[in-house]
Amino acid sequence: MGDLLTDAHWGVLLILLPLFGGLCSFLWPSAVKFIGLATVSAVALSVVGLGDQLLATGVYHHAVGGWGAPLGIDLYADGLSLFMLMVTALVGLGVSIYALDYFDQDEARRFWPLWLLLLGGLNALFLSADIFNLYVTLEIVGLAGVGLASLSGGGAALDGAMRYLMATLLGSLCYLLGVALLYHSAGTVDIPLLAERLESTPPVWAALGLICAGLALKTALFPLHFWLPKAHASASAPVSALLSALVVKASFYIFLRLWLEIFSVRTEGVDDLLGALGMAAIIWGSLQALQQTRLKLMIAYSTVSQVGYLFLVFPLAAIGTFSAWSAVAYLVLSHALAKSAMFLVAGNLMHFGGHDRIADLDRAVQRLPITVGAFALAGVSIMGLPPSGGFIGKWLLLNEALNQGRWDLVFVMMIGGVLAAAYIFKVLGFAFTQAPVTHEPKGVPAVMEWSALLLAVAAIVVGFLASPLMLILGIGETVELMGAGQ
Amino acid sequence: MEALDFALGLFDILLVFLVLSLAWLVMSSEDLFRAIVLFVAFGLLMALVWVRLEAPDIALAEAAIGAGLTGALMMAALDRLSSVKPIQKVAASAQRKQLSLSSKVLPLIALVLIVLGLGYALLSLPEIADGLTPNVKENMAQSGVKNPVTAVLLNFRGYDTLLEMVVLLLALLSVWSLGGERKLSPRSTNPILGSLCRVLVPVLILVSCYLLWVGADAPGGAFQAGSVLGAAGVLLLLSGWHVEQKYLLWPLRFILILGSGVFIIMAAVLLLIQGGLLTYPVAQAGWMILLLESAATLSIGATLAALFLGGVPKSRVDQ
Amino acid sequence: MNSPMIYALLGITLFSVGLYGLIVREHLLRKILALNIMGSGIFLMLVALGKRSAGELPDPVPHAMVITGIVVAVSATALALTLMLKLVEASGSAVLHDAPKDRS
Amino acid sequence: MQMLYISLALFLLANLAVGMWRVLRGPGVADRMLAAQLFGTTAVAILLLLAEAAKSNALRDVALVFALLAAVTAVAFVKRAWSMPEARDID
Repeated sequence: MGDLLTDAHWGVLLILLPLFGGLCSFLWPSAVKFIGLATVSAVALSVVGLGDQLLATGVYHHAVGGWGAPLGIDLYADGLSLFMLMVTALVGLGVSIYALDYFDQDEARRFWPLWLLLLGGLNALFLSADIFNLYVTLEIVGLAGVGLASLSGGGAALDGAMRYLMATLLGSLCYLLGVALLYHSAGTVDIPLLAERLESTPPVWAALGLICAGLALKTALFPLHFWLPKAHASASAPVSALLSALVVKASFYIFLRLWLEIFSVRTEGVDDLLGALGMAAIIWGSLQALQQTRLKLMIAYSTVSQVGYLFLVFPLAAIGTFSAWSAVAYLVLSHALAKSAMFLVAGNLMHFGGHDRIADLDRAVQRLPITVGAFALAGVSIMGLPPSGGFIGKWLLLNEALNQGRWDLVFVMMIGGVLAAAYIFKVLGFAFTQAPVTHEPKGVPAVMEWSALLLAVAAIVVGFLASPLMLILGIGETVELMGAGQ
Repeated sequence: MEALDFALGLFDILLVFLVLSLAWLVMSSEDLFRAIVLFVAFGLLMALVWVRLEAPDIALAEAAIGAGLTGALMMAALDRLSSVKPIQKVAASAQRKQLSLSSKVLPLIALVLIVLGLGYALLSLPEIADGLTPNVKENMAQSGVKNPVTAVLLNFRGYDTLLEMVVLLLALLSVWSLGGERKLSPRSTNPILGSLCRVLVPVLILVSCYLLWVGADAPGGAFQAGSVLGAAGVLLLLSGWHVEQKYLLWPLRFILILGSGVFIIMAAVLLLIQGGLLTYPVAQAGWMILLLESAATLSIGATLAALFLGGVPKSRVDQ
Repeated sequence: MNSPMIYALLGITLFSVGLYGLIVREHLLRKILALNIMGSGIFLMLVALGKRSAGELPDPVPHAMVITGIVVAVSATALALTLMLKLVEASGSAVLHDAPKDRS
Repeated sequence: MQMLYISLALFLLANLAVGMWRVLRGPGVADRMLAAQLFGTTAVAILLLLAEAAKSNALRDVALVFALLAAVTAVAFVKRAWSMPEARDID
């Protein structure tokens, strides 16, 4: 039995299961909730299985079709992939439980097939070792994201979805042109082989620029973030949670993966540029968040600023240390958990009051203590206060910046933390005060309150799990690559 | 021989000039209808380009999709656009005036810079590169088919194609989730359209089957066959094809997911038997690929036709 | 310069012309046309450069990539067109406006 | 013989350039549509000539698909032209 478990193809299952579940939920609309929840749970179990396997055997490697690179496509999982799969499964499970009560039957029939196929696309993305295959998975994630963003209907959602569609298609095309250049430079699209064969030539440079630009657009790095606030703020709550927590991180993961493995031919300057954009994103996003009067827009702008933190790693890791990279992985994890919790909270508040105006929260704390508690806990992680996951990530990053004497980064991170505290306490403040106009609130189903709280608690708890998480992150060759610059 | 090369060179240069000017005109012409007509012409010439680049498989796909279906899709969208709302003209043209010189000139400069930069990058690529040609050639005997492009699509990189089928399905799911049922239009009373349909649709279906079958040995295959099938569906929809409501629920959904479903099941079965995702046993590869392609053809055809309809189909009988 | 290289250069020019149209033109239908032209440009470059092989046959791998790419392009186009029509129905405009401020 | 086919194809391509001018000038929707149809027919002819020159069956298939799809686009165009005789959408 033990052998069976460690030999099973958990990686392949992680891709096929959600895709199959997606098809089934499309074919049997009356059973979508059951099919959906069963699939998401099975995916979560498979992630555990894969983790067990990786801890025992190191990396997972599968040559699709038995061909192997460069002719065929390889699936590959190391600590970083496993980490992302875990984040996806955790957030996915939380949001799925929330979605059970959030959507009515008609919306559920449209939500579940799209979400399950999105989950399949995300898993396939994290497991791929082939840059053209990554393009196809990016298209799955993008089109599913657009479909989900337009789910709630209405002018604002359609407008947001359209912006998102344009941005994601443009990003994919830039990425694809980069892939084409890399293929013709090295005669392969396999990441490890590319890493061996690529040299510092003009076409590789052009490819690097195009791929970085395309992925930065999809990740909404300042100043390419223009599409994000509307798309994320006007979608329905579970969708906003998925888009902010997972979809944005998927393109960031590719960025990180390619950066670590094949863009070693880069020169100075690019990483500093990314760092500068990250700093600008932190300040600009936080200031915008502070000015918003609508809760969901505020949370969306907060995503813009938190994405900025992720890019601070590039100038720091130019010198190359494991702790800088693990800091960024930690930030991805804790932001995904905290941000999804926040959007779910926003969904609860909208359900409760019929609006998301921050100034009219009207003593929500007394009527929805669990929901507001979830917001506060998620806020702790976003602000980066101990003992949350966000604290560990930011602390590691800050430490690294101090060690390298990058006072500009230290300064921006401090300011970012203060601004985050300002916008989060603004919301909490209004949650305690009575609004001038009171209204008849609607009750919020317990499942929706508790699933939001669960995600927020998870964002705190990961702060205590630093050593096991670092162990997972360290599986496989990426460790060597991460530490290679030392 | 020299004269021949010269004539071909002239042909290439004229073709490049035409394609480029068409692309520019599509972007710059003021009238949307004209832009779409020019875009269709652009697709036609792109198919000629594929022929010149010895890519008949792509030429087939482009002829069916780029020059055919995309044009029909755009035309239908323009049609609905003008029936939805004719007021927008004023607001948009007012806004156009605000576009200052700098907002047009700066992108133009950027465009020239991008072309120059990328052009420089292209010209510094090695003159001769084999890519994956030798690898494909070496493994053709084990692929189960004789057309190298089909071998890559369905065997060597079959996993990409599996995911591609999911992309196609996702586009349709997203279109359907936008809501709105679309009634199938009433049966056309136009006799010319009716008789055209009676002749063309069977021919299109026949050609689709032919492309599917020939795809194993010669240019053709599931995507091309599916696109031609989709075109047949579009023609039927245009002429007011009539389907009973009961076929629009379960049977339609079944055909739509058939391609990706068979692919996933095949992948899972092969994983159990062969221990690898989409690892075909060499002796059985031929018919397995044909099975996958047949299912994919049906799904692609149905999905493209459904995408053309642009909403959840609903028969008029119910009204 | 040989003919594949001319077509490859045409490819990147098409990409840039499409990008220009995408940025400058405002009507969504035009932006969708622009994305299609950009895609065609990339496909062209991908295939044209595959003709540099020493043997007689061009590299079939880019051909397969482009065929799947064409199918992705048509599905994305169909989705974009439907989304545009819905947006026009809801907002009355086929142009994405930068709304001055969100009404709160 | 090959030379003849290629020269003819070249001549037809030059014809297309003239057809493009018709699409641009209009003046009516019908002119444009007919010009576009001319595009399709000429492209089929060019393909057949190239097929003869290269002795390639695959190119004949391409020509066949071209011809069939041109008919489908024609129907889409005609539908449009009937419903909106003088439409001018300026963006």
